[in-house]
Amino acid sequence: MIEKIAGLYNYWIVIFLMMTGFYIVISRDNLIKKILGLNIFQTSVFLLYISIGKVRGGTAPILVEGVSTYSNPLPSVLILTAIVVGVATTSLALALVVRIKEAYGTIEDVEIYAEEDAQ
Amino acid sequence: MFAAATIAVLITMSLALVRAMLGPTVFDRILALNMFGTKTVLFISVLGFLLGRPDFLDLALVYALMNFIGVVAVLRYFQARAREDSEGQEGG
Amino acid sequence: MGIYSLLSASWMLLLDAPDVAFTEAAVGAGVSTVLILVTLFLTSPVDKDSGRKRLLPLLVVVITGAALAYGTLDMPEVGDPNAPNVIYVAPRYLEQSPSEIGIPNVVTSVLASYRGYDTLGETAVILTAGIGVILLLARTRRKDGPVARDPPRSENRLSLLRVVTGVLLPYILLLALYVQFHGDYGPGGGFQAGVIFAAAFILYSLVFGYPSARRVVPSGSLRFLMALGLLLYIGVGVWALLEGGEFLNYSALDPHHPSHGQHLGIFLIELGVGITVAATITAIFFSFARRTQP
Amino acid sequence: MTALEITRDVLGWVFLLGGSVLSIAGGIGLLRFPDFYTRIHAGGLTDTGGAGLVMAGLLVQSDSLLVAVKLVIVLFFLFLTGPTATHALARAALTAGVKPLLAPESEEDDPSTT
Repeated sequence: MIEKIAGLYNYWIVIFLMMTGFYIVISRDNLIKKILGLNIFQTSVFLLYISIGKVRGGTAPILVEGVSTYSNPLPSVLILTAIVVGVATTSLALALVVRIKEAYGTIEDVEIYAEEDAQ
Repeated sequence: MFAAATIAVLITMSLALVRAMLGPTVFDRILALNMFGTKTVLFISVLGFLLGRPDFLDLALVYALMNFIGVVAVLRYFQARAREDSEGQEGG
Repeated sequence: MGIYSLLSASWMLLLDAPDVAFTEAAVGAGVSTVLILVTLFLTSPVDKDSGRKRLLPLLVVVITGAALAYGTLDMPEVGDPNAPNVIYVAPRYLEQSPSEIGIPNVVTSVLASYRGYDTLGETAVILTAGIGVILLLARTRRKDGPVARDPPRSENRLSLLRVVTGVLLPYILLLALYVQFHGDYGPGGGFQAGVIFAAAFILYSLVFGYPSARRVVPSGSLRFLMALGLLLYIGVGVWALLEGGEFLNYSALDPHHPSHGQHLGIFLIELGVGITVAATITAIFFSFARRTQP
Repeated sequence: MTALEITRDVLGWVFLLGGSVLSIAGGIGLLRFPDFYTRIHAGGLTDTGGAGLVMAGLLVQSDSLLVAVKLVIVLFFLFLTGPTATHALARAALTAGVKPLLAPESEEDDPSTT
């Protein structure tokens, strides 16, 4: 049981982070906060992938002589690109928020809905 | 030896984290953030030695830089905001 | 935000993913923070807390979390050497990479060579997102904003910052170049180097003001570079086609020494990725920064 | 063990432990000091000093020239950026009107000289 917990706690931290992000996304009205929540969620997914790729006793997948166990390089590759893509898409979302602010004068989703209904 | 230094740096990081959460002013938080960043640089460097992979130093280098940029950005933000506020008061 | 990203990057380092930690460090602590701050500046800093009930979301979150945690009981333990993902395709990369590609950093060889199509797609996505941001924020703002701010005072206030930034900037650019070209041997590569390049321009713009940064990097050349990087990438693929190989099969670039071809191909496409990422992120930041100008 | 190795180990221990103690002291100071300017004093000084000592310790322990050069570069970065950030921070706090706790008349005393 103890080993089980020790082996899985990484996943649980990931889930905690993921749920924190999720909670922020669904409970906050402020659009920037929602984006921040999405970012946290995203990072938790990155960490999940990296956790999966880890091999006990292994080291970073940069080949050096005298070491035979390496962690899985594939998750690193996927996540490496995902992070940079993530910042690009986040900036797109932030740009949308800036335009929403200009169009509606607010970035609280409740107020945006109210304004839509009023029109 | 490296392990001792790692633990010390980790303790300092958590202390800085507590200060960042306590505040009370925004500058306290920035100060704590800056300290946290510097300690992360140290942490990464020491960790590289601890694990026998000194390649990690590149990472520490990038961190030192990014930490600086982050602090400068936060400072600029609050300065610009303060300036805008004072202008708003003068105008209105 | 910054602290959070520092923490997660340290954790990634513990999990043996220096390449990823590298990217997260550069992106999360630097670029994301700056972008979110600029957006905060452009919109409203006050978080109006509506009195909406938080109980239902909390309930949803707790239930989802519990379900996911239950799911992890069937997952292989972290670090398990017999986990499916580790025994399936990773050994091939790790064993064949030295002879087929011939560079020590397996992450780079997988990124640039084995999964070159993926990376091409990702670069295209970054370019598209950058174009989207530029288009969204392109409209010039109304002219009724506050006109003149007193630059001398702010210059004075930032003087030490200016001097130090001036000293640092060349080294930052040098560091970016090092990361770009050392990616074959250590953690690094086009994505990270691109972000560091962009960070250098962002720092310049933050300290010396947006207009002078704009003078250093005209928007026309920035857009040209954004496209050039991706075209370079595709161009390498087409070159491989013309040499008789498959698209993005760099071994065809040098038929007598396939690994030389791989080196050349990886070098070129990392360069392409670096150029596109650097130009796109700088352009994104400039699009935001222009909005802060009166 | 040769004399050189012993010297290296001893120096490494001294530097690393010194840096650790300094950085923990800084952390405690950051947490316990009563106002912003005393905190920035604790934080700013120990940050740079601790970093310098730890880096020196690693430098003594490093085996290859490349690693040593990188350490020196990291140290260079930290020495430039750390005090600059602290200075800019104190300046910004001063202009933003954060008052020192025990300073009724020492208005021109810049507490940021770290």
